[in-house]
Amino acid sequence: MSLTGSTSNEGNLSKQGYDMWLSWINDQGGITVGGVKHKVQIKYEDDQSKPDLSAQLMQKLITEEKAQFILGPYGSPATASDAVIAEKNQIPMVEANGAAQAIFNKGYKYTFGVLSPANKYLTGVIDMAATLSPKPTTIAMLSADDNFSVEVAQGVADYAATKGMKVAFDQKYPNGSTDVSSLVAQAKAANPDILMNSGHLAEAIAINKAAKDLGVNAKILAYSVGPSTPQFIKALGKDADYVYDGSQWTPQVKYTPAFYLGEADYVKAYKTMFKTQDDPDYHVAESTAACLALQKAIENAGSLDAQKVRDALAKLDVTTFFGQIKFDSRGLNIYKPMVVEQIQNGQHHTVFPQDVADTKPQYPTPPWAQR
Amino acid sequence: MSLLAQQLVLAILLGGVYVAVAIGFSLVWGILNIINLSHGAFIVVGAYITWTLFGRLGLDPFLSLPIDAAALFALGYLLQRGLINRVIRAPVFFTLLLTFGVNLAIVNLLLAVFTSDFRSVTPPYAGSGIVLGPVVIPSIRLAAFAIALLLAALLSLLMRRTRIGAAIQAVASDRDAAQLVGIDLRHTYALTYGIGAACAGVAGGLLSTVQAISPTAGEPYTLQAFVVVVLGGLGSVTATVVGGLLFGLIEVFGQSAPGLGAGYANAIAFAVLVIVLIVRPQGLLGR
Amino acid sequence: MRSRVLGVVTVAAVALFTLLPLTTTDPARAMGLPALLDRSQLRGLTTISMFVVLTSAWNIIGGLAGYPSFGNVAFFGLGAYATALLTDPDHGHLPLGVGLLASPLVPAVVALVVGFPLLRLRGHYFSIATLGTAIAFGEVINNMDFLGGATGLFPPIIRSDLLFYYLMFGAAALTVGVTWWIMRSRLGHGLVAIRENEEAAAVLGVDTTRYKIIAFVVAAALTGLAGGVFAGWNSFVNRDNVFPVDYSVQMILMAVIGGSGTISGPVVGAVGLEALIQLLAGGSGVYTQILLGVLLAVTVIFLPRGVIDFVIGRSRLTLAHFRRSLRQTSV
Amino acid sequence: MSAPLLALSAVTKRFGGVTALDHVSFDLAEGELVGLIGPNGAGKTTLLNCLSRLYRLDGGSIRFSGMDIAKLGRHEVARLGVGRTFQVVRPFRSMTARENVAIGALFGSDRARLPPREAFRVADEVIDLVGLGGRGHLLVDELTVPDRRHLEVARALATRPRLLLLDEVMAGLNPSEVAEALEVVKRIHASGIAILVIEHVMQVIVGICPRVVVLHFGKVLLEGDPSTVLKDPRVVEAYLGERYARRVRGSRGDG
Repeated sequence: MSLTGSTSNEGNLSKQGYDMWLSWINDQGGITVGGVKHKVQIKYEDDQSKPDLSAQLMQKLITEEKAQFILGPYGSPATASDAVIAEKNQIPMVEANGAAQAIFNKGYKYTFGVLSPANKYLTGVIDMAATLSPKPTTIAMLSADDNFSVEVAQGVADYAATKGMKVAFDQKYPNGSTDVSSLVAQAKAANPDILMNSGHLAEAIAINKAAKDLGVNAKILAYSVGPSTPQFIKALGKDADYVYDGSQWTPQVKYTPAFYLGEADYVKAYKTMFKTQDDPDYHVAESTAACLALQKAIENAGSLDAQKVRDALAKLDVTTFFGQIKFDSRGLNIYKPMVVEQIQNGQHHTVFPQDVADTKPQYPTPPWAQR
Repeated sequence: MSLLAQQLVLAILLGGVYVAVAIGFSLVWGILNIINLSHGAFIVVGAYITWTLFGRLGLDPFLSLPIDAAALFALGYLLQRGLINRVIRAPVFFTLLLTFGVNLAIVNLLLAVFTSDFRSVTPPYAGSGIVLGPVVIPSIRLAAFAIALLLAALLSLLMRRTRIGAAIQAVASDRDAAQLVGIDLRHTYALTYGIGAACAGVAGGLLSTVQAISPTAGEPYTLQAFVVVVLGGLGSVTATVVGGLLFGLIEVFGQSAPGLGAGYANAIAFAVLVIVLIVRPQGLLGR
Repeated sequence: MRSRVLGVVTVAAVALFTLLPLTTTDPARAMGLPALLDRSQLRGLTTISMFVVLTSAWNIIGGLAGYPSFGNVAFFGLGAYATALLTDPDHGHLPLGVGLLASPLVPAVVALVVGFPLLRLRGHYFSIATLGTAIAFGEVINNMDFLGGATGLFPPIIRSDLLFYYLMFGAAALTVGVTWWIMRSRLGHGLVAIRENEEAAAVLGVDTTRYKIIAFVVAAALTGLAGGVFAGWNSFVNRDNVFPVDYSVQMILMAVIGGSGTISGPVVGAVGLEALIQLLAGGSGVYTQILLGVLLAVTVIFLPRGVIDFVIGRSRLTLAHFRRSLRQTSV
Repeated sequence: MSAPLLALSAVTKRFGGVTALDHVSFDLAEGELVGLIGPNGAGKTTLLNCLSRLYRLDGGSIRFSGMDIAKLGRHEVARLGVGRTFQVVRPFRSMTARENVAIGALFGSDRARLPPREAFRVADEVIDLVGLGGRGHLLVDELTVPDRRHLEVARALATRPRLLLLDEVMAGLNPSEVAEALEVVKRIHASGIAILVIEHVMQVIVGICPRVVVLHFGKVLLEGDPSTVLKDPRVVEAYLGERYARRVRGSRGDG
């Protein structure tokens, strides 16, 4: 888990998600296997956001700490490295933080992702846009050049045409770019209805600033990763309003969980446990969901045997507060929809799909000058 | 056409940021022959000071620039006096390594204190701009640009018109002779490094208003500074200004080069760097 | 006398690291040996061997020839990509052995081509130009769709940890052996002469251009070999894990802390530092990094010729030594 | 008479607007010992750097044993048999004196290029020849200043050159050290190696060089036997002019 280093922020959020489940399950006395309750221990190692170190530590956890099951690390590169370790040791890994789909196209048998895959991240925004009027038709897509972000952008490009929209501008920029203003200027010249970014928090902030500086008055501003975090709002203040993002989960969604907490209780438990005013963001929730999937599979298997639990995971189909968890033959959860969030008056709101939304999208985004 | 004009404006404004980023680096390199790998970390420290003052006291980011400068000057002075002076006569490779170690320590201390969260300073007037037909000149970037040039002018004046500047120049041209006429070498070195760090602090304050910062954000700045200095040439403030503006143009227009695209931004920048190094190692305006 | 001791130590070390892995849990059971190592320790040893390759190979161009390349990670990445491209089922789908053959070749050819312009630069300029070249290579490869683009390549999983340990250890032994051979040959003396004074070397008849290129190419080939083995071992190759600038820096740190320009210095530095990093890993990364920074500063200031100087007794670990060393470099 | 070993014809070198060497022409025969003198800034070291191909010519040509040096790489000049010393010594500091000299024998002219073991044997011989006997194991930093000069000569000698270029190897030495150094030069010459000796102080080489070339402001002022040359008013003026200038500078207090 990346507890320090470049993705330590997300890594720590994911750890919170794991810890949420851990304290809950042990309060229940543990996982029930064949009528016997087993207390659960989670061992963490800090991979410093480095994929190679992650694999090294994963092997250490398996051999020295006798880890029986693996919860995934943060980030697609680390997840890919760890998937290999899981495969070599034939230990099931349930991961919640590496959405790049490529990992699942390699015929690995022991890796399961509870996430909706990367190519779905922003397609929800397109679905939503198609229902709005006036209907937006042109998209400008900016994307960082890491594997996850590229898949997100590819997903949009593939999907937009089916909804009668056109990607008018499509550019990659190097991961970690410090200045994106000229790209935003180019995007502006394409005069898009929708400005999308597939990147990370820093770039989302920089692009939003540049969009305001340059007066890019797209009807929809949507960024893959970033707006769902409290930091995005803190860093941008009122300028964060109206921004959309694709999210794995929001505190407002309403599913009917088969077990564990409902959304409202989950949010409350989170705030109590970590003594915070912030809502849990989706990194927290997805990580808890990974634990739930593993728990259910172990219970279904009625065994702690790695092989049996793997088979139970492959057959799993359960609804949690996080949504449906069911894996296809590749180990990918393609059954759960992504939700679309919008920031309204400094608050996150779920605006799509309608059945889980708590409010309507504020559309179109007013021009910067009129805010 | 309007896109071209808009790109040009952005390129020049971006160039101003690069001038700010590179100017202290250039000074330290030119005078002390140190490639200061902790320069980027200094910039980030400056950015965090501005961010803290803005967040806690509501101080306008541009008003906190002198505080950035003063704090970073003190840090730089002490580092040079206490640490770097001890290896200043060793092969250049060693000062490179030492400053890398300093960088590692600073970045991780920042991580421990501020966590890796991205921060950004967004004053109320952010996003306003001067509109000239289809072209927008963002006012914050324009202000940052003006301050970068002001910083360059001040540094230039300092070097040419003051006793401190004269001492620094003397040390750079002949260490032994400077010592003979009574210049305190250690003090002068530390002053130089401190001034370089102070410039980095100001750059950091400016950057916090246009970009998102985090403790690990410093490395690209060090590299940018290096490229700018190589482009412009070592040894004068003017050369750094020219290098910075030129690099802004290369970044912006290299990205729109047909068949390449922004994904190759770093590759383009470094290709230019290597070509300049090989064709004209002293830089465009270097001696 | 000293050379005999060194010889014994070397043979003993090679024997130990050849035989010890046989006692890893699984093979030990198969062969009826006591299980002294577990898989994660074996993995640790493999990583250490990898850094011995990287550090010793860097030492050939950086330590012997005095051209501190900050871009050697490019060769690691190119080697890894060469092997991965040939073995990935969606691409070459060839056996690992074939893939490994390409891993030193591709970087060597690239080093030959980029070496001519780069090695005309000196000092800082060379360092940064090589760094830039490495970043540029990573970025270009990341944009090449036939190389898997940003997704990367996935060589098939081969489950034997022991195989990859021996491959990596073999690469390490080869690198150290090559260094040993270079240092006793005309090439090695020429390289050191170039490091100490390039013009003086030239007027004594050293073909400086050719020698520098040879050193660069040899370092690239060996580094690439490690990359190739890594690709097969890790079964996943993309820009983020085979072009990390961290590796470039790490090999330099290891070489300098151990003592660059010697045979044993880089080995000692790589083994010591990587072992330390692994011991501290899992603790908080922040403090590990701070410790590394401090360690580096202390080495540079007090032990500019590296730890090995003291290990083999060329200098004595005394206060007087520190003072002298300080006096020589400070103002 | 056979073709000269070294033939300079209209050698010209400019730095920016300054012409450091202006149509310099002279020859040097196999085994000959020639002195090259001239006041400071006359272009002596520049000429040497052109001869060892550290500089490229801006005009004219240098032929060594029939080969045009301009077409060769720096190391190829050395391999043809041109050895040189540097005025400011450039030892390999991490090496011992013996190792320094061995580099010369490992590389050097085609007659050298020995395998390592033999190179070290030759190094020992040469070290004795230049009077460094017994100090071969010392690091360069542990040698005295005159010894470092000797080391510079030994290293060049170990390349087994046909022509040795000595750049002010006696500057800064005291009279007895100069005498010693002169002995070494004579010994080297006696072994059949052609030598071009550069000296600023001409008295030093008058005794050993049958022929001297005087360089002034980048031009050959004149050449001939030392006794004639020394009396020539132009030479006297060249040197006097310098001394006069130096006296003026001295009185301003920044000498």
